[in-house]
Amino acid sequence: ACSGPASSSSSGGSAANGSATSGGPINVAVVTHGSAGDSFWNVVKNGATDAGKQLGVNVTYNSDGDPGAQSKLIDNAVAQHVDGLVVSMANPDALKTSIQAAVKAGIPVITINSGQSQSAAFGALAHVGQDEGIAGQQAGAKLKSAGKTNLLCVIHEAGNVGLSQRCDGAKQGFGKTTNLQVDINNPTDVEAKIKGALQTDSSIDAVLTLNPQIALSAVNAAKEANSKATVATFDLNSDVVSAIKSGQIAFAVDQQQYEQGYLPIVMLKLYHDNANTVGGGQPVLTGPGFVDKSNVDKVAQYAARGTR
Amino acid sequence: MSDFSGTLTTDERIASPSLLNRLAVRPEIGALIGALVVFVFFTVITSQFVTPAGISTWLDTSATIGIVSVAVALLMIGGEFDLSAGVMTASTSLVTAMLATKLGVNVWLAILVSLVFALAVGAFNGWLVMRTKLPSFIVTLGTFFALQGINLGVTTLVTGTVQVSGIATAPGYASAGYLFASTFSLAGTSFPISIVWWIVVTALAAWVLVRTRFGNWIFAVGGSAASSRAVGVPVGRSKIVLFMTTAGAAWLVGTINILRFTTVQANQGIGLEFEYIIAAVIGGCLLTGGFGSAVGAAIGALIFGMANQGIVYAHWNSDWFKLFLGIMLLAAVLVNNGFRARAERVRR
Amino acid sequence: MSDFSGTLTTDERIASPSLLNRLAVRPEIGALIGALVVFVFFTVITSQFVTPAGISTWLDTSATIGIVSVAVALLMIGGEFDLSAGVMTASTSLVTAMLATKLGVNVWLAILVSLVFALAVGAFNGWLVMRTKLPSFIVTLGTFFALQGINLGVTTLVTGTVQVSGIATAPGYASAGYLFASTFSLAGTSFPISIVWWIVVTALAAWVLVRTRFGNWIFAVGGSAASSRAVGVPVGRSKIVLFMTTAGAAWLVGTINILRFTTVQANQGIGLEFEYIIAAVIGGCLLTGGFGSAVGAAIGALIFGMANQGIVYAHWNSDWFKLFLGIMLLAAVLVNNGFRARAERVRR
Amino acid sequence: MSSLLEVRGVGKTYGSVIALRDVSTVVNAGEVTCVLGDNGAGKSTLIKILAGLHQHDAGEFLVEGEPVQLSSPREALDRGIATVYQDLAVVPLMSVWRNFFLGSEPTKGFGPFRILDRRKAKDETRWALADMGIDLRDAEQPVGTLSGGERQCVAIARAVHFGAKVLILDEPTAALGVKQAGVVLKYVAQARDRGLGVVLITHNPHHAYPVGNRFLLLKRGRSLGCFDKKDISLEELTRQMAGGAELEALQHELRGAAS
Amino acid sequence: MSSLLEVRGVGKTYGSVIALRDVSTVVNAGEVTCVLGDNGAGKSTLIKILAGLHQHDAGEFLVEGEPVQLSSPREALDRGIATVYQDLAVVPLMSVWRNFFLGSEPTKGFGPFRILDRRKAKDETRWALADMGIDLRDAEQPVGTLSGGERQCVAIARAVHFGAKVLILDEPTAALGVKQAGVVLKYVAQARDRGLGVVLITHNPHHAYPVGNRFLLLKRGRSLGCFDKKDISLEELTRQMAGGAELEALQHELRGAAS
Ligand SMILES: Nc1ncnc2c1ncn2[C@@H]1O[C@H](COP(=O)(O)OP(=O)(O)OP(=O)(O)O)[C@@H](O)[C@H]1O
Ligand SMILES: Nc1ncnc2c1ncn2[C@@H]1O[C@H](COP(=O)(O)OP(=O)(O)OP(=O)(O)O)[C@@H](O)[C@H]1O
Ligand SMILES: [Mg+2]
Ligand SMILES: [Mg+2]
Repeated sequence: ACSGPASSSSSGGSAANGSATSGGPINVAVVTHGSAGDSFWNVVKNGATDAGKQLGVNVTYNSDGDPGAQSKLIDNAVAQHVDGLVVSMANPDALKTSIQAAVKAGIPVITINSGQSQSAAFGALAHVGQDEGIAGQQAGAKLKSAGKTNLLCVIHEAGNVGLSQRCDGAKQGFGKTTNLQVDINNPTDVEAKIKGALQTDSSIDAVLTLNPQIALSAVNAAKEANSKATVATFDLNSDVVSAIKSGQIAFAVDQQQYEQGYLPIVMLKLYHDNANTVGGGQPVLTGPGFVDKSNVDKVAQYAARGTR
Repeated sequence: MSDFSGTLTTDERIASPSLLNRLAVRPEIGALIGALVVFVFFTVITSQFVTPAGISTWLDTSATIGIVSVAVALLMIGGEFDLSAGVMTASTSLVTAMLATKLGVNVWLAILVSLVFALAVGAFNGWLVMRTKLPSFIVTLGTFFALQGINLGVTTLVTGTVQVSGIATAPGYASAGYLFASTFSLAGTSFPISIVWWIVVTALAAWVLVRTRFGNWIFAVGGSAASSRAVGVPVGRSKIVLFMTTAGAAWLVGTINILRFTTVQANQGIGLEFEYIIAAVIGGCLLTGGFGSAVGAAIGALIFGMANQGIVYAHWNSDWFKLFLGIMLLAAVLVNNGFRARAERVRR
Repeated sequence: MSDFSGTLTTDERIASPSLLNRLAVRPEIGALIGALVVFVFFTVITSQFVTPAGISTWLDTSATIGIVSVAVALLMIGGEFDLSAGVMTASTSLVTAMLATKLGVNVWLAILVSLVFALAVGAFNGWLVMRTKLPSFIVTLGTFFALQGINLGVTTLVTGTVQVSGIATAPGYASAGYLFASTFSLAGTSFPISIVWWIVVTALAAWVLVRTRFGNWIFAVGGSAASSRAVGVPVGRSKIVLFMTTAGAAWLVGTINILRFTTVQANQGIGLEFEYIIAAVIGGCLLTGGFGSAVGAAIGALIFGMANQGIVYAHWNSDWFKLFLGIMLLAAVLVNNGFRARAERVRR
Repeated sequence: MSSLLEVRGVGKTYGSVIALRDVSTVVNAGEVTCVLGDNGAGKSTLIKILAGLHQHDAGEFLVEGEPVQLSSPREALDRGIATVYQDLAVVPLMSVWRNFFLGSEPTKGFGPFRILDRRKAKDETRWALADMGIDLRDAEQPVGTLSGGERQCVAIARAVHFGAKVLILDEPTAALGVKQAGVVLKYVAQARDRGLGVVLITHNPHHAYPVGNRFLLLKRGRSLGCFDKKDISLEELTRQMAGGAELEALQHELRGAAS
Repeated sequence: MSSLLEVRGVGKTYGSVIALRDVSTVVNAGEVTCVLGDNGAGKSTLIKILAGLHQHDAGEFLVEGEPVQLSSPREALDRGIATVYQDLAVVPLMSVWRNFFLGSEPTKGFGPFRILDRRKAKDETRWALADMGIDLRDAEQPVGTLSGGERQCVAIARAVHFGAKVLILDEPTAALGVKQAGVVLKYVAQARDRGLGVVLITHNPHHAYPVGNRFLLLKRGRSLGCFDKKDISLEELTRQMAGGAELEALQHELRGAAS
């Protein structure tokens, strides 16, 4: 019902009068499909909580990789009558009922990361993010343009939708791609498996990892397998930053997911205080972003504090 | 024994047990008190916990854990263990979803086929345990891994992705959804039907356990398989039926999930096996078999659901969630154990 | 007994056991044959498996599993169980890394502190198990969750991220790295030093188990705690030491990991506990305690490592990995069980 | 009429251990066959074969004249052979009445709604035990809280209660005091007089002789012979079992030393 | 000189069950104190107190004149009290020699390199058992593969071997045949003659009388008295335990029926 994009310009300046309702700070619940301890989602969380601190918004972050459990967390937020809801939709079908219930209860919803195509249909105010598939596609295309012909895409958590979307995207953007499952819980296993894969197929000349820690293992593995494969990765940490500086890692895909956490809080705050909306019905894209030798120095310090 | 004098009800060797002691004899009493404590705690520190909408969320969470944990409790009383129950919830969802969306099979038929699949795996677990006399921990750990591999392998093979969705448009979805995934209204709030299933399963299990001959056999095969076999209890058959019951309960939850959320992910369900076991243990089941209660396991699941959602209501940082869970588990088991020790002293 | 006639070596009631039967008495024989089968299989179907580089990768994988699984085997022979060992490898890495990178502590000191931490948790596990007489499955399940929560909570609290990296520049890294994370060359290929640690730990454990008084106590407390207590074996102390040993082995792996990979993720280690238990069981340990072998557990880890890497070398779709794992576990345990049954018949 | 049970030259090996070799005996209705022998003589092995818990590898086993190979205790029970085992008599965590009726639970109601008749079960348990002189504090009490002797009595009372045609008792008196043992022997005699065939395993000839009709002597897995009561005296039985002179010497020795 | 062990009015309750009440007796060096009683009389409870496995709640327990409250079997062993329990004698999965030396393993070498002296342990085990007339097939054989009686013998041989000052035996003869029982009693007598104090639990007066110096009679947790050998005859002992006339009637009944 209240999903229509309001006719408003996104003037980021002073909130004039608006319908500044009740006095106290507003409560926003962020519910994502990241698994506990996932490095990508931790940056999203940091973005949301930082925004909350700066804007005086109470942000609570919860996540569950199981779509059913995630929808129950949304129900929970609805039962709490939060003033705003931020949801990542890796499994839009599973969340449909819960999100629609939230919308029906008058809670403004903003979707982030994935689920861009269903966002408006479910009644969300806006969508912030970049589809995992598109991110993968761009990474693949970038490797292809570097003249690579055979890609190994390393999935570190079996059955994770986001990760598999990234590799699927990479395949679309790149061409000949093999997926390799490794277990992020066991670093030795990660390195040994990548090494084994490189040893068996010496034509592999590019490795795409989806987590900074895996990227470093891939670098070591390539070295020990005497493979010339180029390593690229999703996301950053301080070790990846130095590896980019030294040229061991070609680039890191940076979805700027900090914004996927930060912007929705800003948008909900504006909507709450001033009935502003952003994007005019179009998704707000946080990517593409690539960190390579050219810009690595700039982002290095931010990666270390968990915001890139 | 020998020349006991006195009537049937008095024996000078028994000091009179107090009322408290008499209450403490039931296996579920520890869980009940634990549930009360958790309930009161979250009621006091949060404002939404006892609103109808709040109650609905934690009953919802409890229900899907509870349905399987009650079956797991029967299995544990029967002296066995099932680590594959969690993954089984995903496997059955996947079978149903793939049949309905990829082959266009009627949802009812798909549900039926996935039930047959679940029962077959359960029977295989039981058969292997009985046949090889290996501990069920090991055998079902094997099934746990095998099912995980099958879930992921088959899903990517068939769909090219790691999830199956789109069952909502399959024939028969409406009627099946009504039975397994609808909601009912109470006090102006909608409650999922899974809560009803949970209550039905618990009542049925409690009845079977305490009132029927098969229930007697469950206690017996768990307490001492050799003694039971010696008096003619069909030990193998009973245990296989228990494994099948557990798989069947996992199927029920899988069916509820797929019909309600209309999509399923290949890595779902991993780790739930521990939650079922925890609920059963909190509910008073002995890990070594022969002792426990179905109602206790249901209460264990209730504690689990309340804590799970209560932490969210209390706005605690979710990073620490597992720590709370661990402490809660230890605390619940310790309280429970205290009660059991007391109960065992009184019992005689 | 009674009036046995004949010499000490002959008894007319014993049919003469065959050579095969005589060999089959050792608990690790099943694992050894399994290892041979897996080895030959992958040697035949892949080309890289027996190259020095190939051997190095699967020994590498085996080593980090093997170090802990050997300790877990001692614990299992002692009749207990540790589900927290996997997560403990991450906890110790995190403690070391945070101390060295955030507080600037010398790496050697950081390693020492994390050892103390590990031993304390191990002692707590053991103490709680002995104190409450609860099954160690439940107690260590509690620790398993609690450590997960602490790992994640503390890491995000201290670093704002879910990884700790940068230990490579901390003082003392070079010398500590030399001991725990260097490589050595053999046949022109570099092998990680963890393989040496694995062999040392296995040899030490095997020696303690078979040759020392404490080893005798391990068998005894696992075989029958009550009988052992009755003859004066310090049951509680022995079991606590075993829990501490397991935690200590996890610490060793955690230290090797953090020094080698220089970065650690907060949710690392989850699920490894099963791999340790699997390796120990494949190696001939009884889940119920009182029987098993340290060398067997090391061979179990070897099978694990070979299968893990063999699948990669064989170009099998890694989606199905868990299925292979499940089938391999069941097959290994079945073979093993067959041998044990045979061994038990011969043994008398 | 053929015997209730008959074994002809049965043998059994466990792996490489020959536990039983070429043993023959019969069990008739209304008679007690006693199996006597030292530790490890194979007594338990023999009755486990009779009870369907193990299968014999050699010889013949006839039930009412028909050669059988019992594959499970259930099958033995269905053929009317009830057994009280030396080591696996009861389920400790279960209540006395549940143990008593285990495997033969009384039910009421129909079809899928058949439920245990708890009242009946408890009452019958109580009376059956009272009949044996055991006065229960509470039929809901777990068997595990009874003393070893008390447990044995529950198991025996159960076997007697569900009497069947053949009653097999593996050392029922070993853990019992004089008086309790007397009670058990009285029950054995009662069962016999009701026309049951009884197999009584013991190594106490003083317990066996008063009630037995036939005595099978085992030694190290072999039969020393199967004697009718009229062919053997208590003294001879004791001698045969103990190695005669040896024992007397021992007794003298002990007496001498103790006084 | 004070007695090796003395209990004065000890009592013990398990929860609401009074298992033992007001029991007194002494154990002197070179004497055998027999504890007799029916099932559930509290015999095992009494010796579990003496052995440090349970603590008494009432009365006094003196070891060599000094009042103690033993907190563990280790403490009892350290004070020279060795016990063979009725139900928890051995670890079935362990080999005979490992069981035999469990808790008192012989070692060689120094400091951290102390290792088990396996050769010595195996040899000693073999000779100690041979001394008792048990000829082992193999000292490496797991105890679990021995018959019940054989296991009991291993446990007894162990206790005798590590003799200490007081030897407590809980129904050592219950599971044994006539001859084996004789062997055990001979060992009891030997231990006594070597100056040990022995506590022998049994419900067979025929086993107790030849070796005993003192007889403590228990019934339902209470003491019926503690008699010196000179104050009581075998017949009187049997009567006291069994309820006298009752038993004789029973025996007649059985005889009459059996013939
Ligand atoms: N399951 C088994 N596996 C291997 N050997 C066995 C097994 N059961 C019994 N034996 C062996 O077979 C022989 C006969 O044992 P059995 O238990 O029949 O003797 P028994 O006459 O009942 O002795 P007891 O009077 O001590 O109970 C013994 O030497 C015993 O060690
Ligand atoms: N751990 C326990 N908890 C509760 N009651 C017990 C426990 N142990 C023994 N009892 C009870 O105490 C009483 C005395 O038991 P005890 O084992 O001492 O008898 P006993 O004389 O050794 O009998 P038996 O000849 O059958 O071995 C019995 O009624 C028994 O049921
Ligand atoms: Mg026997
Ligand atoms: Mg006793």
